[in-house]
Amino acid sequence: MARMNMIQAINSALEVTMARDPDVIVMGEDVGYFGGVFRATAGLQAKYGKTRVFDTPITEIGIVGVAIGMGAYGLRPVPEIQFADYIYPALDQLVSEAARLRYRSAGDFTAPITVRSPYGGGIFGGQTHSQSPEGIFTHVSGIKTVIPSTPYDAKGLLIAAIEDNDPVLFLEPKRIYNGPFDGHYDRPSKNWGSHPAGEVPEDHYRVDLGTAATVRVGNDVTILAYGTMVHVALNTIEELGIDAEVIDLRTLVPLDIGAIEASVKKTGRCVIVHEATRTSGFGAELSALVQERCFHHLEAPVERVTGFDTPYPHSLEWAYFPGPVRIGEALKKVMKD
Amino acid sequence: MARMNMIQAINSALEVTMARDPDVIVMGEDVGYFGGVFRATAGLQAKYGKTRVFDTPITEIGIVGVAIGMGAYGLRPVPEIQFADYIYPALDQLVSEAARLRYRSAGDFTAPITVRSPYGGGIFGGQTHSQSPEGIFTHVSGIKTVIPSTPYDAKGLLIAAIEDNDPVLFLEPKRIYNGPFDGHYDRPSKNWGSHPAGEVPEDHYRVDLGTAATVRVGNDVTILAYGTMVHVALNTIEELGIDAEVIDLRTLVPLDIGAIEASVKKTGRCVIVHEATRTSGFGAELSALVQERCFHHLEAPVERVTGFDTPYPHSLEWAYFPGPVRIGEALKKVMKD
Amino acid sequence: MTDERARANLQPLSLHVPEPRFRPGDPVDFADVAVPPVDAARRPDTAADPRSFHELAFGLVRVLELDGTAGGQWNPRLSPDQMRRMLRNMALTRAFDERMFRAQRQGKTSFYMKSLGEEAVSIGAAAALADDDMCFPSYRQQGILLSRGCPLVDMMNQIYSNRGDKLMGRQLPIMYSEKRFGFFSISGNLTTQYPQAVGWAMASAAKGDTRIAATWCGEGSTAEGDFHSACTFASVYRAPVIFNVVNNQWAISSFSGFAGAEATTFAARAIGYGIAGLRVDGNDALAVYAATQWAAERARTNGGPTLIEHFTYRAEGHSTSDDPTQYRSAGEPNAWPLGDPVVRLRDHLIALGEWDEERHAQMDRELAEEVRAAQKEAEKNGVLGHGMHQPFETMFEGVFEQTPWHLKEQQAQMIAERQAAGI
Amino acid sequence: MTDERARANLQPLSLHVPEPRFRPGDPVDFADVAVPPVDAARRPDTAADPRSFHELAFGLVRVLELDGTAGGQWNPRLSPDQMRRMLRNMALTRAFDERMFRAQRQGKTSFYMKSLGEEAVSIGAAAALADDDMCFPSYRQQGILLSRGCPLVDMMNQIYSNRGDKLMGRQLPIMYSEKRFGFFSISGNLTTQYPQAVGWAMASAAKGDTRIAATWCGEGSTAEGDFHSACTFASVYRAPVIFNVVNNQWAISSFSGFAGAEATTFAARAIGYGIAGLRVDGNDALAVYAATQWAAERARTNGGPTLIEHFTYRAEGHSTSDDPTQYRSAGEPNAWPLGDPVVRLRDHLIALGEWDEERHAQMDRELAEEVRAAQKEAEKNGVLGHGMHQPFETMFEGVFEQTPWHLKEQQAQMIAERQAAGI
Ligand SMILES: Cc1ncc(C[n+]2csc(CCOP(=O)(O)OP(=O)(O)O)c2C)c(N)n1
Ligand SMILES: Cc1ncc(C[n+]2csc(CCOP(=O)(O)OP(=O)(O)O)c2C)c(N)n1
Ligand SMILES: [Mg+2]
Ligand SMILES: [Mg+2]
Repeated sequence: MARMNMIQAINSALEVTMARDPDVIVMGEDVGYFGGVFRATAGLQAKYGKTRVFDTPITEIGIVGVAIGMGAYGLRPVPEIQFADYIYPALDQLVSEAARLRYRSAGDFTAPITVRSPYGGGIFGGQTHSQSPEGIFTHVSGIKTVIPSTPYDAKGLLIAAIEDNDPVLFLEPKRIYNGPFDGHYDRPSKNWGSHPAGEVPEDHYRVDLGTAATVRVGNDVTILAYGTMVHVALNTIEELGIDAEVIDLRTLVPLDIGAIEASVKKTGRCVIVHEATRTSGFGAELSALVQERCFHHLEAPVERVTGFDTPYPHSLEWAYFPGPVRIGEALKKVMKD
Repeated sequence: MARMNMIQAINSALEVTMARDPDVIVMGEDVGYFGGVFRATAGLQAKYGKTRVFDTPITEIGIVGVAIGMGAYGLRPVPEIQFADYIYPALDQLVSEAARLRYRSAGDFTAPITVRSPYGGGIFGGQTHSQSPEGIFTHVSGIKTVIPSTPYDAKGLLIAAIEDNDPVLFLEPKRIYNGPFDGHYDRPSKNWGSHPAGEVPEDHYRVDLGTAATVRVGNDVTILAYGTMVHVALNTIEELGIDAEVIDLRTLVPLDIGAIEASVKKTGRCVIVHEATRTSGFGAELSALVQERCFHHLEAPVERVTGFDTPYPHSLEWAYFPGPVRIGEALKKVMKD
Repeated sequence: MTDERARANLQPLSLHVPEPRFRPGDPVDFADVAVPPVDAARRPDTAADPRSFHELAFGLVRVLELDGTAGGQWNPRLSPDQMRRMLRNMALTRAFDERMFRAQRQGKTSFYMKSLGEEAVSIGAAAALADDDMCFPSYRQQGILLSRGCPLVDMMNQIYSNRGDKLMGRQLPIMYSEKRFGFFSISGNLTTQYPQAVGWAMASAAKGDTRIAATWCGEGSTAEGDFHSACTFASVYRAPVIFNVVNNQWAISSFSGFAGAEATTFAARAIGYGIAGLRVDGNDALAVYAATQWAAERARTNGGPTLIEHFTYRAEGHSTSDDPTQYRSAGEPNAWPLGDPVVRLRDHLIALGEWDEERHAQMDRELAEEVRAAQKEAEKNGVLGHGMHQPFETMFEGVFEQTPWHLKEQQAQMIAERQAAGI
Repeated sequence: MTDERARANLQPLSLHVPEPRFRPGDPVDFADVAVPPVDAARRPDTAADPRSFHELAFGLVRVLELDGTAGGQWNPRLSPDQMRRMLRNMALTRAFDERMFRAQRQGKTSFYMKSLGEEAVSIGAAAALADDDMCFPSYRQQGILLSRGCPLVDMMNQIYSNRGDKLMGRQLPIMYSEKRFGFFSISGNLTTQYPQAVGWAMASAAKGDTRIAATWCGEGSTAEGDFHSACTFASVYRAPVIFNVVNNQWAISSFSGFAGAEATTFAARAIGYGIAGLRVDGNDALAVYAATQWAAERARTNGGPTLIEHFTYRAEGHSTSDDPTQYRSAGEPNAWPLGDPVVRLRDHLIALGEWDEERHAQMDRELAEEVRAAQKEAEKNGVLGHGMHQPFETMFEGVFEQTPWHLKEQQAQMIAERQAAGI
């Protein structure tokens, strides 16, 4: 066991899988010698060499397309997209190719790639370093979407993703790379030092894809969240003294529907929290699923707390960010009825 | 007034707007001399010349990117993407550029473009000539998404879209280009000849964006649909003798929430129908909105009838297509409680 | 809305929009298509610096003269047996295309795409590559599968989406996937295979393998961003890959000018990336063979990628959904100055005394019979019709390696609904 | 998982991964960077066929020798006043960068990007273009705005996202949009501006306007698909556009080899599209001026696009988020053989007797004062801090021309929530 922040945990996951499987390779803009703009791949090139860890041209089409070809050869590529905001140029390769290959070739070819990408706001990154595009990918059949919220999960989920034989989009909540975030931009930042999930085994372990974590057991309302928002939600209920059950989804597709259903049937109320814009965000799917499956248990409408339907603003970041005030209001509203 | 099928109505909309505004230009793969693989732009080049109607290189990035630049100059481009399945390469230009330009430049520059594209299944087009990607775009702040279901609406909406100063994605349900489709693949196909909405004014008129049409008034359940599924739904309730209210959304963003809310509050039941895959499809957003706004009026869970979460299959097309059987079962389920 | 501004001393700009030379009804004259003699193009060493043979991107590598003689530095000097095999594969491709096109017209399937007039492009390349080199084709390289011995019945089953279709009816006709023949799953989205081929080649190099990759796209498809990403990656990592651009002059209704052919050749794209570029007479099976062999040798010796433009002509419509007489002169296919690839190789073999009209006719009869028999066999597994030849539950399988709950639930729901409805 | 197969007679392939010559700690020797004399490059007629001057894509257009003399066919023979104006704009850009970089370091804003060492690229181009020609820049062409007279305070307000920011705090610092100065809204997504510039230029041509477009991207950014789409469109329609590739050797931590520089020049990309290509000494303001003027003349006479590679060096980190000593030798910036663009133009003016050290020092003091005064003025409108300098309701405005119900509802909800929470 060691104390790790989320970057170190991700680095460790890459290191461990590369050590076990010579077919795992890491590629992307600035991931090689330099070790990535967030340092997630630091040290890997020195250890595993330039043919297994290398910088790429700046073309996301190419990064994903080349990774698919390598996957078809038999490698297990882990391409990085430097910011999730830059994944759109690669969308065709992800949707029409990676996600479809197994099905359209009836298993003749597969794309066992794991696309890593930092996502989300809270770092004054402006429009193009803050987006949360996960909702788009959850609509695409044939690709899995994974989002960790702690160093422990980040490592275990990333190992599971790399070892998975299907394409996985692994989105990393960059706001909490260095420490959990309680949603108060004006308070001192924390690090992972004292968080239990900052304790990370140095060896190989997996957190299975498709399993949620109930990070707080509670009775009065169920909060569904992932990534940074898990911590903001936890802090909000603590501040408000609400006995909420908080489920960290961890994998969006395939979803751990059992955990969700059991919890909402118990509490009768549900609030969904994500940073992504509201309309057609993954919260919509969650809301639809919850009302379809727990309709007769619901005592209030399912609420969504999300990013607003605007581009991510630079200066108004903290007015935009779904913070404690908005989560708190939603909780009060849901618990009023 | 004239009788038109949907292709002719679209062609007429282009013709009418080009005649009124010299800044309207039409571009895309095969749209020029040949007039488009579905003939939607037939005759336009002969009439308005090659600098206003022209073929393009086969690069959807380029088609949309160039259209944005033309829009910034002051033109009003109407690019065509040959099949909606081929819009993914252009996603970055649509999401990061067209949809964001007005906001990020605080109105300094705008992208008044209308991207036309045939979408949807039912023509044995296989994976890459059948998809319904509208859900992705409804998640993108700054772009409008419009889908007509009749020749009359197609013309009026397309004119409104072209005259709109924001980017619009105009998706054309290719299955009903030539006639409404009742969902029975094994019955003779119909044409627009006898349909009231096949009667189309030859002149300029607009169907305002953001307004739904209640195409059938009913009391027992509300059906929300758009495109081809409007007709399949109408036929299904007729066959089953169900007194449903059918709302043709026509514009997905911005949505006519008033029409939806009023109807569901009246009927207390709601079924949503679309061809797109289920998870995170636009039906999820509709379901979430309905339960958020009509919770205390709902007598049964909101149901979704959608394409399955698989790539669009070639041979099993009619098992995949959300046809009368599946819509009927959903209606029965919703009306049982 | 044009700002009318004061640059009175400047001429107004104008927009150039390309226009093909012949439209329906126009008489066709291809006299300006340069057909250099076979000895015009030199053959550089496969290790040569690409900058030392730029002219090959603008010329035309040719081996077969139109009179049936062969010559020049690029002559691969194949044995008569090798050439007869190529001739047979081209003729087989043509017979297969003809038959399947007709099957579509008879309503037996939804779609078909011929390669008429372009057979040498696939067959010449397949002959020069090793059988285990990996191909990332577009939809018009059925000749590779036929060259590599893929059973006709398998291909037809796919075209019919019938019970025998190994792709389980999931793909549009001709979107084959044949890993056992080194033939990657064909995509409906143009040019996506280009970076994938580079990735496969890079993986092969990273692993110290000896196999190389080859990929194909049409001249129209070169405009996609994937093309550029692929060339850039291949140049940077010197990937052992062969890029083939099949310039058949048309992209559905758009002539090659809309892909940039008015300004330069497609082989010239190679110069932009500093990689080897060759422009080849695509109707000359021996020239295609020679260029492919050269590029394969270069790739296999870590010399990196080669881009080959195959200058040819699409003698038929784009697909069964297309009618070319709507947008081009009906006279074009016959006027094409580089002839018919089958006729050209046949005449060469005849000139060598290794073949004759009689044997050719006999071969054609045999191939027609072979195709007919395969068709009969395939049709035992059904033709498309309304589809639905596969068990419905298979629709939900193979989206992922393990089917997750939501797909299982949808699967169960569908089956239940069908039962409820008595279907 | 490599198939071990039987090609025992073949050597294994290997993957080439580029590596820059100098890493941290390495001594730097740029002796192999060819610096041809100013008279090495000929200046073709602006109407010449691109194929007739391919060599210009591999050479280096230069006007200023490092000793301060000027010459060669490309010498634009500018008046001393013109040159002093360019010198001043370069020095202003440098002073502005310096100050704003420091402001970021002082915590006054979130981000900044300098153009140190590359000032000639923007300033030379801005001087040669007409003021109403439309620019589609990347994030490192602040020199254009400064050349065109954009008020410093406006630029700083944007950098601070403060109350005076005309972009309402919506964009990351330096992502300017200045329609009144013909400066398109900068995107965070690389190279998207390339096809947009082509579209603008095509529109201008279609309308018979006289204005042309110009666009810029870094050498690393040329790998994006947008670059290729743009070049293809521009070639096909002969769009009146100038493509500038600023080859400053680095893309964050990746050297130009990862964009293809080991194999050829970036100017050579032009050859691939059959368009005019020039490779220019990017630290030579007069060469940049001359090349831009040539390309503008070509575009304005319907001669179509030109691609200009500006061979220069990024003397600082990529941005305030970057520390270049982590990945390259600290010795590189000073060893760069093409010198400092400000010094080179200064020395030329001095050599002409049109300038002296004294006046230069005086100018630098004036500019520093001008920038300092502007900063003081801008800071009256606030610095970034925790942001939120704009009324919160503005966040929902301008997503669409008319704000639809759902945004109004979200707007109302936010305001109500804040009130409820007493904020
Ligand atoms: C991304 C994408 N855009 C558009 C299409 C539609 N499309 C299919 S084939 C074709 C023409 C391709 O022409 P070319 O590359 O010259 O190949 P050829 O058909 O001549 O072999 C087009 C535009 C597509 N399949 N995919
Ligand atoms: C689509 C996209 N991918 C990646 C990035 C991240 N990124 C920002 S700048 C940059 C390097 C660009 O280098 P270059 O084009 O050489 O320009 P320079 O910074 O040297 O001026 C990268 C990778 C981005 N902004 N957009
Ligand atoms: Mg073609
Ligand atoms: Mg650079």
